[in-house]
Amino acid sequence: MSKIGVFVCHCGENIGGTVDCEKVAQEAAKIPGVEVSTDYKYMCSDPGQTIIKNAIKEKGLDGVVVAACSPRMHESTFRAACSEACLNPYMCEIANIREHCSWVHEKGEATTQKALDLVRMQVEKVKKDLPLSTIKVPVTKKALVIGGGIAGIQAALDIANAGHKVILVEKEPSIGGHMAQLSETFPTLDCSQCILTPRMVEVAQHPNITLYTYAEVEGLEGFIGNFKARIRLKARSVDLEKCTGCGMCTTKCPTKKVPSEFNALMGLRTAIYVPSPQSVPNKPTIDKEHCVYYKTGKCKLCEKVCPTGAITFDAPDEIITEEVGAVVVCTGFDVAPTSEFSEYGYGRYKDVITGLQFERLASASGPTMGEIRRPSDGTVPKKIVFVACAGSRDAAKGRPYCSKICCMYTAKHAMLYQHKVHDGESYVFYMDIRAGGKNYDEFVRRAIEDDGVNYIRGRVARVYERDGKLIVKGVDTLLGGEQVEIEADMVVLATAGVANKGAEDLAQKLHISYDKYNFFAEAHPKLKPVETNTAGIFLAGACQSPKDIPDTVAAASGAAVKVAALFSKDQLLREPVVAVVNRMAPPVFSTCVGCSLCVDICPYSAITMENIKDRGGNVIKTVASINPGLCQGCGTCVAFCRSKSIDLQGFSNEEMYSSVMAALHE
Amino acid sequence: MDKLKAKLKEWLEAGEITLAIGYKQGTREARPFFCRTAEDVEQMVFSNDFQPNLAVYLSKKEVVKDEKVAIVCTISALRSIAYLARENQIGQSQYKIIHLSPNDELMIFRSPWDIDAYIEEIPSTPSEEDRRVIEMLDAMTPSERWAWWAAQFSKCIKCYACRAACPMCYCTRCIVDNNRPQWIDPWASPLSNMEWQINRVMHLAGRCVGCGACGAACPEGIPVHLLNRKILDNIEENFGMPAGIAPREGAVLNTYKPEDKENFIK
Amino acid sequence: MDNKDFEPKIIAFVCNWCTYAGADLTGTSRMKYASNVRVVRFPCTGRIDFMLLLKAFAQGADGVIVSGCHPNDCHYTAGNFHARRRWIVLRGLMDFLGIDIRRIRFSWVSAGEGAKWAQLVNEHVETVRELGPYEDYKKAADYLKEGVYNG
Amino acid sequence: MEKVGLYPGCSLKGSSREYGESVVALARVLGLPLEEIKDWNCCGASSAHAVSKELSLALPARVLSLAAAQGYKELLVPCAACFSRLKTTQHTLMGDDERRKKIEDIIGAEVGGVKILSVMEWLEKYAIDAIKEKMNHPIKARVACYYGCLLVRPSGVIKGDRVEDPQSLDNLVKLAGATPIDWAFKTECCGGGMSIAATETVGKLSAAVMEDATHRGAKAIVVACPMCHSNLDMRRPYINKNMEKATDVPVLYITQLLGMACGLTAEEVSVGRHFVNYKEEEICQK
Repeated sequence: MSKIGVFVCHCGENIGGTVDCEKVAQEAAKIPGVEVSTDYKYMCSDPGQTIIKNAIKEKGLDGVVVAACSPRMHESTFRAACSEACLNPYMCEIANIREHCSWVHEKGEATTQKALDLVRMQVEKVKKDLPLSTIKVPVTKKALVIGGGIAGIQAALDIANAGHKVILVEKEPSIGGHMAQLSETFPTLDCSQCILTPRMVEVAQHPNITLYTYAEVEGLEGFIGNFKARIRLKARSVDLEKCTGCGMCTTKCPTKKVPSEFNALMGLRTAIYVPSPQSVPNKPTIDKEHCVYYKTGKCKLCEKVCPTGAITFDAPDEIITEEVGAVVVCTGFDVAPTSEFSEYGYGRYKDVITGLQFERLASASGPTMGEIRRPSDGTVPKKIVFVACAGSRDAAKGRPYCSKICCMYTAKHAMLYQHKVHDGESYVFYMDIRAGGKNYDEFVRRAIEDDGVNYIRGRVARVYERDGKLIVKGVDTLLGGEQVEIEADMVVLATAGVANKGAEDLAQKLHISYDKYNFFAEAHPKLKPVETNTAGIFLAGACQSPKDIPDTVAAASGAAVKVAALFSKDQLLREPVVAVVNRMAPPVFSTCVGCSLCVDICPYSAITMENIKDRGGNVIKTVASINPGLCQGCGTCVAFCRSKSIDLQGFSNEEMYSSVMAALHE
Repeated sequence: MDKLKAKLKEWLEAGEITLAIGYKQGTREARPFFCRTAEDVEQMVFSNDFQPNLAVYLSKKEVVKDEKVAIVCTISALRSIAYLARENQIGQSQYKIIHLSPNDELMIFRSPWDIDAYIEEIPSTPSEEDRRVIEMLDAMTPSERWAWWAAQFSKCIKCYACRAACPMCYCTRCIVDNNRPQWIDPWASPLSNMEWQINRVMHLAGRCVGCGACGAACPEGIPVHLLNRKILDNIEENFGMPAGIAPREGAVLNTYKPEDKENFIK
Repeated sequence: MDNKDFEPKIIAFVCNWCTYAGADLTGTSRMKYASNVRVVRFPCTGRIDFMLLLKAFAQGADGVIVSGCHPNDCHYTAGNFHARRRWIVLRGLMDFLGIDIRRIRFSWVSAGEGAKWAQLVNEHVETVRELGPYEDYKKAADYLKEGVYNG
Repeated sequence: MEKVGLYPGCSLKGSSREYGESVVALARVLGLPLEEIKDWNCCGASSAHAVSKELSLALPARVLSLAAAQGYKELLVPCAACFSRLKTTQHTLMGDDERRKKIEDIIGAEVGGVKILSVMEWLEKYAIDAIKEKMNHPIKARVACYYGCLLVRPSGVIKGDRVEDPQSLDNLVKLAGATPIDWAFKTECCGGGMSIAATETVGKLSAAVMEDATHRGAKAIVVACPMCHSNLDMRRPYINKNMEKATDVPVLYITQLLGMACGLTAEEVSVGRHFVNYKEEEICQK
């Protein structure tokens, strides 16, 4: 027989004013199994808690029901009190007689009766409660950061500086990401490379960071604190240990006309190449698609000229496995594919370029050494048109969202153009100017007022070439819808930021969710912006949604703190509200029949199938098994399981059944 | 039929199988028949309309353990095997699955997964009589329906023949055997009988192939299979999943679509 | 039958994160509603076993409320989506058996919808009050005592 | 090959007889089975949708229902305006059960699910090999493929070609040996239904189209829309008033061009019915 204590709180007049607390306590005492039942003015106060603690000790209670405010308020308070009196905290339940009773009903017999029923429900539940203990999960204090753009760099440095090991994986031959391609950054116009490259070097030199460039994550198994990542180190055909980065190979390479990815296809590179002079590591990679040796089997000129014998043709990719406790995904974004903008002639007219390409033109290290020149004939454009929202906020292009950074970088582009081409005319077609941010609107005003950029509010319908000019047909909606036609020398499209090509694939490998645009989904849009639904995997930067540099860096530091907090303890403690599949003695082992249908129902991929084997290693039975590190305790599998082989700790079938039956006590 | 018999004899004689599960003419209806010799095979009969769903034996370890089994399948049994394979109850090429198509073509499936392509074109449909009774019930008022079913369930003796006849009812501990808590009263009141049936068909929702073996097995003649059929209709209407065809991705109640429609959650 | 004095017993099955919190908000906002309802707290609508709804009726409930997070708002991402499918199938089956589905009310009430919770309870209490006690269900359970089923 | 139904609509029987005749002639020479559906009615363009939503849906719905009832799986609708009305109706009714039931009630028949084909879709699906095989008079000229609006918009309804830079006509004329020019006015407005009410406006808009085409050296304009054809051809005097230099570049239907490339005579494809003369020597290589 249970020994249960019922403690009814008056909460001053809050409960006592409507509910006859004394009567509730008296009636509750009559419930079988209730050893002691009492009421008090403020149960949550020190003397109130002392009443509970003393009763536990004196009467040897094995269960406690506190009838008070919502469990969302004081469940933890009362459970802690029980714990102090050496009663398992999960043997304490709260009957919500304030929010669900005294505050919402009139004073009277019915309200008191309801309060008693609510107590009765919890008493019956406590009878079925089992002592639970917090779940402890060991933590591997090493983080995996995927993506070496500014988000990944920041996250890696922050985690490393907190004293933890970091593995940074970048799929390109160098870290730096899109930020390394930018010329100057809004709203301060400081040079992107000047602020970024020191951090890139810091990453390379940090004792806590292991950098894998030209590498990709192949798969991730495990759960929070205990992941196992498989990483493919793509063969770069150059031994980084031996290579000194002297550059002999790149000067001698006979294949010199490969479009340079770093220059957004505006310049050329060799087949053995270093993406940019500031690359980290500053050592070359052979692009097998264009290398003469890989295409024809002959050449090997680089091997001949290499003074250190660092060229390693035909080396295979290497796959390594790393154990990590947390993952930060920072894979960034891409710009919308060119094929979408046939009305703007992108891909057909050489002088219609994307914003990213303009960055390379404006960059001192770019293909034109920072001079704005037309890709078609190298002349300086005297009239330039910028088209904002090219593909963003456009449901017809399947992308109703705002790419967020375009308003600002378009203003910057127009400004840079005016600074470089003093007699030039620039026009910006825009829908709205979204310049929310510190010093952002001031920046746009500067472009308009100080640098004389012509802002036209309206969309561009078409761009076509005629007699060497680009005819931009648009509308000025502030002038009563006048049609505008500009004969431009160059057109820059502020193309939408989109998810990376491999984003969907990576999300599936990591078991994280993503939205319909393939941006990774945060666990909560407001309160968990850097977490994913998979515990232990965090997000930062534009892989989540288009973001500018300050937001990206803030998110990266946020994610890094989450990782550092996770690593601050040797073990991860979790509420024991998790599902369990029953286990019993042979020959039954479990009532689970292994239909495996629950595997799909779990939102957290916490359920796997486990083989029960005999001593000879033969499979006797296959049953479901739940990883308590991944399970979040929703209980969907519990309600779904036909044979009732899964149960949820803290909300078990018996507990819930008893509560419902008690609620209808005659 | 001759082709089928010849094949089974060949397998038995070559020792490729030790047991062929098929049908034999019973007093009134065809009944399950376990053949071990070529002579046995001679007595075998087959029609796709035969009611007992022989796939049920495949989830009964005591029958098929230590045997090399060939199973003669009606279309319904094929459907069940496809589902059983999805639920890990049948291995890749554990059984020889043999079938005569309605146009008398002998078909042998090497793997349960090969059944899908054949079944996909043939959704499971109810008999005209079943359809008529469902329409009659649909036309009733809820209280008339309640009275009709309560009268039906007052006949139930809780023998669980409906459970035993169903290939998908293979749990080793059924919910009715679970007494912590006692979900379903063990005695045979109309309500507890109904609760059992609700559990049975809810547990079969999205897994039932609509073969009707449960109803056919009832010694009291309670048409319990109509409940399954109603759910099949309901699932097709609401989720666009045709009856009797094992969905390629997930079952009905362990998957969802954010755009699922209903008109009663307000 | 005049049911105006009948006080129905209603059991509400709600999720912890949306509807339970919404009902807490009704309380903190001091909005009054009918006291006929008893709330059972679940972590998620996905956890709510359909058998519990039926057992409530068998044990003497006259009405049932089931409520959780709105679609896309589930604390566990998808529990309410799974629950929705479960209810679609169950409700069709209950109707086919002649169980009075007017007595079971499904809803989505968010943590911010305190007023909606009060309205939901009041409406359902009124609906069930008009329907009267759910005698049919209990009668079927008692069958053995009376020996004969007499509808 | 299964017979495809043909819904000519009023234009192909009246003001654009040559389009209708050339469709039938081309089908014959390429061996494509085509049959005019029986008892068809007006599609409602271009006034019904301005008058009554229901009427604008009921008229095309009846045509769709007839085609389905007469056993056709596919319906060729050469007139761009008819095509647009039929597609719009099907799109609207397929997505709205309530409305579909109402319209079916009005027309007293089920709408059915016939697949609507534009001339381009029809040719792409059935005629590619036949054209390659039958082509004996390749077109050598540079031509401007002009789509106008109704064949590509709204993209959510038509769901065919690339809306901003359609390619289907270009690909078809390439089959006939012609060189489609890359130009900017493929989908600009010709003035459409304003032909009678505001002829001057049509002159201005169509002139911009002709101007860009001729500037880029087109020797003919290829169209698949009776409305575009009338405006560019019949309204040439108004167009020329707005041109720096008057032009006599002819306007041909895609079916006429392909027909001639496949050996049909100018008479067989009725080019003689146009206002602006077609000069064979400038376009075909005989």
